[in-house]
Amino acid sequence: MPSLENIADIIHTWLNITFNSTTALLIELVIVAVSAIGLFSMLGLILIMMERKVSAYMQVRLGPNRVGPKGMFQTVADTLKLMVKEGMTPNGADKFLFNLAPFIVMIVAMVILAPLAFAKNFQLWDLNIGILFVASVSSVSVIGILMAGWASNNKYSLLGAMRSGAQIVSYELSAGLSIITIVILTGSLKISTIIQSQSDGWWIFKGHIPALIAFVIFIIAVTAETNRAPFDLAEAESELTAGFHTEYSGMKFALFFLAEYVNIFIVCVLGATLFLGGWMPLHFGTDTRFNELMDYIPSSLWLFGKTFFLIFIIMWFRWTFPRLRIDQLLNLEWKYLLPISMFNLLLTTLMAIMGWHF
Amino acid sequence: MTKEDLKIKLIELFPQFTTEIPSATIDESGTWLKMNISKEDFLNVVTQLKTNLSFHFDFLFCLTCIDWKTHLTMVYHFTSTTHRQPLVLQITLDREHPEIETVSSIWRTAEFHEREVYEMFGVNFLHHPDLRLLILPDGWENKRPMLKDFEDPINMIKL
Amino acid sequence: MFLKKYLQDIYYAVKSLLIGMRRTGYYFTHHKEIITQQYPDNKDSLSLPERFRGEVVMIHDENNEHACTGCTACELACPNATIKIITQIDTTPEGKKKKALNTFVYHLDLCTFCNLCIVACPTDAIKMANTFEHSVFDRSKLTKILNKPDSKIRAGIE
Amino acid sequence: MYRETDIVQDTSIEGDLIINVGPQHPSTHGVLHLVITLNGETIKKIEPHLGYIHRSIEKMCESLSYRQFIYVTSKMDYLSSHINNHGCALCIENGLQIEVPPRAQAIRVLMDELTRMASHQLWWGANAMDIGALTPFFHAFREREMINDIFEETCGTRLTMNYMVPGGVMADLHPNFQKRVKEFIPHFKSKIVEYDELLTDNIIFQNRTKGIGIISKEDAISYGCTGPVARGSGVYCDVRKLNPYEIYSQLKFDEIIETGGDCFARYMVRMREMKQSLSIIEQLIDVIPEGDFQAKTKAVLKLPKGEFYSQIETARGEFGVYIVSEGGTTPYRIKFRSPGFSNLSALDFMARGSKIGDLIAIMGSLDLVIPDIDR
Repeated sequence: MPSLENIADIIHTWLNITFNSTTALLIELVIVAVSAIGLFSMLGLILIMMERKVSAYMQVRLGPNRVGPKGMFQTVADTLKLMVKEGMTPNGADKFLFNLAPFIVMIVAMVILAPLAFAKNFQLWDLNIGILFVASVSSVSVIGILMAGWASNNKYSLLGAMRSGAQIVSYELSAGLSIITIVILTGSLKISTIIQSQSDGWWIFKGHIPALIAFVIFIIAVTAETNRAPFDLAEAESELTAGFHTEYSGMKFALFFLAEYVNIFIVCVLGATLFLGGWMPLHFGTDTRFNELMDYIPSSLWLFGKTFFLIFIIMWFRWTFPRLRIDQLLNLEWKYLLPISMFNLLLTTLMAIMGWHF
Repeated sequence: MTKEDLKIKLIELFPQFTTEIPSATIDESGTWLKMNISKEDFLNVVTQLKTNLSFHFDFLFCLTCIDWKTHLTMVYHFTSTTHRQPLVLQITLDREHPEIETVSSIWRTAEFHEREVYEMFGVNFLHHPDLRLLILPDGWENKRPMLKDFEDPINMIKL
Repeated sequence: MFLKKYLQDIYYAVKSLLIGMRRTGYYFTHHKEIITQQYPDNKDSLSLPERFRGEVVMIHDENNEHACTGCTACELACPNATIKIITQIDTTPEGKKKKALNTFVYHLDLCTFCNLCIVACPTDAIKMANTFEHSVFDRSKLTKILNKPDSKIRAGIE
Repeated sequence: MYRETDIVQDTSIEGDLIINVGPQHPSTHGVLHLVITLNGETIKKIEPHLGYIHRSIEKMCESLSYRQFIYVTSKMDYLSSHINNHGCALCIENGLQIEVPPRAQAIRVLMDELTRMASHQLWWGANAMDIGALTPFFHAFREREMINDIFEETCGTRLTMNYMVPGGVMADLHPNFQKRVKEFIPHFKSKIVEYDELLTDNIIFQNRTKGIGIISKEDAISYGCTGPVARGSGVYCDVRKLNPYEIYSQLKFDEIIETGGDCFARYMVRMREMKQSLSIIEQLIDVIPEGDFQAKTKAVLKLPKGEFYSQIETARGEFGVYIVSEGGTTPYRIKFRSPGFSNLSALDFMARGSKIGDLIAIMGSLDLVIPDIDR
């Protein structure tokens, strides 16, 4: 069975034989860009469909079931609708920033894609500070949101953007601290090394309670960072109608919408990479038959399975919980998550030094 | 407290009933006691009704106005959360320039109800903190749509 | 003491959240709890109660006869002028002049289905039908004439 | 129909942010328009602008006969239309001295309590949605649908029934009525536990509602609050207890009082009222007296000259009907004392100094129905 690694290798060798190395690199870049955009649009379609179905079943409904078999093409129809819709720009808006904002949000989401490992040895750019790169670039997206809120010339948008700013900046802390927990245990910022270190067991199992706590905090923090319910204060449709993207319509709105889902996907890949072993299959100690069976499943499936499991949990949150208030949201971060994750970091450091983990 | 008790107490307290030419009357025919008083006594009477502990009418549950074509009548329905005997208070107002003291400082619910009566009947509540249109759109000041002779050829359909 | 309360708070908070998630998780996995009715598909099995107020119809029997005397009781009972009855003067075989129904105009677009006309009718000539798909493309189609063409009053109804 | 004053320009003190919540806003449940002065996210002042759905029902009723105008009142508080109609019927019966047959009284009470439950269920879902939980809305509608089906079978419509007429009810109970209600009772008993699991016990919900929008007993009385809003502050104001109409005096139930005065207290009052309504229905469903469902009345009703006032407890509070009659076939003047109007006037008091999110929670806990406020 050709794995993603083999396909990439074949293309790479063929290009290098046929063209000189510069041309080959350029063509590879184009291929990467096209497949990244393709992945994004696919993700958008799949995740939105998934969200609608998950919410429908939790709300004792059926969900979309008219367009295509079991309503599979509903999101395609929605995308078509959004594409042909007029992208309005309000009169008093700052036109340049207003039109720039959705692209910034989208581009940030695309850039984070670079260091993520999707399968065994299948990675765009295995840079040695991969995790740091992801953590720092992802915080740029708040600029896009602030820009959208400010440029819309709408008070609801402004309030939403300000909330979002406060929220993302504070939750970055605990997200970062829980990432560092794993970095301490691994001793590397390189994503491939982090995954390799989990070949004998995932960190969530190997790292005892501190890793588990870090995992829970990570899930909470990234839910907040991606502006998902119960932390969707930036949108808060019952308070701020639609928050920072109140004034957006058509494809510009679709970009925000898509970026939200792509961001969820990315943070869930990150969570899977850090805590659930990335593309590593599930192994149990010395049970070799079981381990071989698990190895037989392609590594990309492992990663996507873990990612979608995390995405499902985040969706489950959204369709169960009420929304927090802005001050409660910040209280939760500064009074609970941050102290706990700091204490947890200490504990992990101690554990790493003493070598208590497996 | 029964209706009779209330009547006795009211007569005891207010001299208006006992003077030679009473400026206020009490009507017992309805379910509840109805008191007609003059506009001059109004503020004194309602303040007494609220503050005097033997009445303690702390709950103003209905405030409205009736157009009798010759005059307007303000109707106040009070009750008390302690003795639960409602009282109806009626004050006759001039139809052209109706004016009465506000009770919004005594019962805060009156603020909204008085604004409604102001726009619908044109009653001017003196010393009201914020006497503006509440329900009607702009440009309907002094149109007094709830009066019987109100005509609106555009919006009203005669069946 | 402070730490104990702090941890207790976290415990109860997480527990309450997990209970809620268990409930939504239950519905996520138990699809037979779904209550959605897929409307145009279930048209055959859809049954509305016989009292359902869909629109006013006039009862005609197989001889194309109705029971409306044109007394305008329904017109008077209607709060929003939905019904307009046009009467004519018929001459009975005995030579007497008698008021009779010419056209029963019913404005479905004005009707609020309050049932007052049905209650008011002394001869039970009209009733509420349980049809409910009233949407049309032209508003004028909602003005209906309830008595069928060439229908006449049933004998013996005064 | 907008007003010049609605578009508030920068006339305020510098530093204040003025936003218009409504008339089209997801959480005003209709066309309520609030002009909010903010300092950051803290509310400094709320100014309601009403009238977007004002139909002048009071003026309309002056030209409708006593039988006709009852129907219009179901368009006011459309979620408790049975109770509105009931209140008007009570007032007319009061004026005409009609004795309502016991069967009609029992049917009326049953319908009222079903309406109260349906209304509270919708409120529960909508309140949860205001606070940000979207799932409870659909769960609440599942139960409300059953009640609506019961109504549809007996009354013919699902929302604006016009089932109460002067002297009784319009039609007898449908033969299936008792069976359907008995199916509903255990179903709802099992589901109300889920309501608690999903929302009441949820820590986020409790944090969002406890200590928010506090109104003291004295203020609640002064603002004329009634219904769950006042009972959440400890005011005894249940008309069913204080001034019993129909057969409420023979039924066993206690007035529900919470003393918190905050959103959570109001929430708990309504949750407990749903259970209470269920118990009232349980008491009554097997002992509906036989007999007429309507007293004999004249075809054209004429109230004697005089003034008549009747009170009734709707799902939102005390609904008052004040009829001034000149002895004709139509009322001379009608005043509807709507509970929502008074409850809304307390909104500014409750929400001052809290956050925008709190305002939404408070509005949800007031259970505003805009047509009821505007009339």
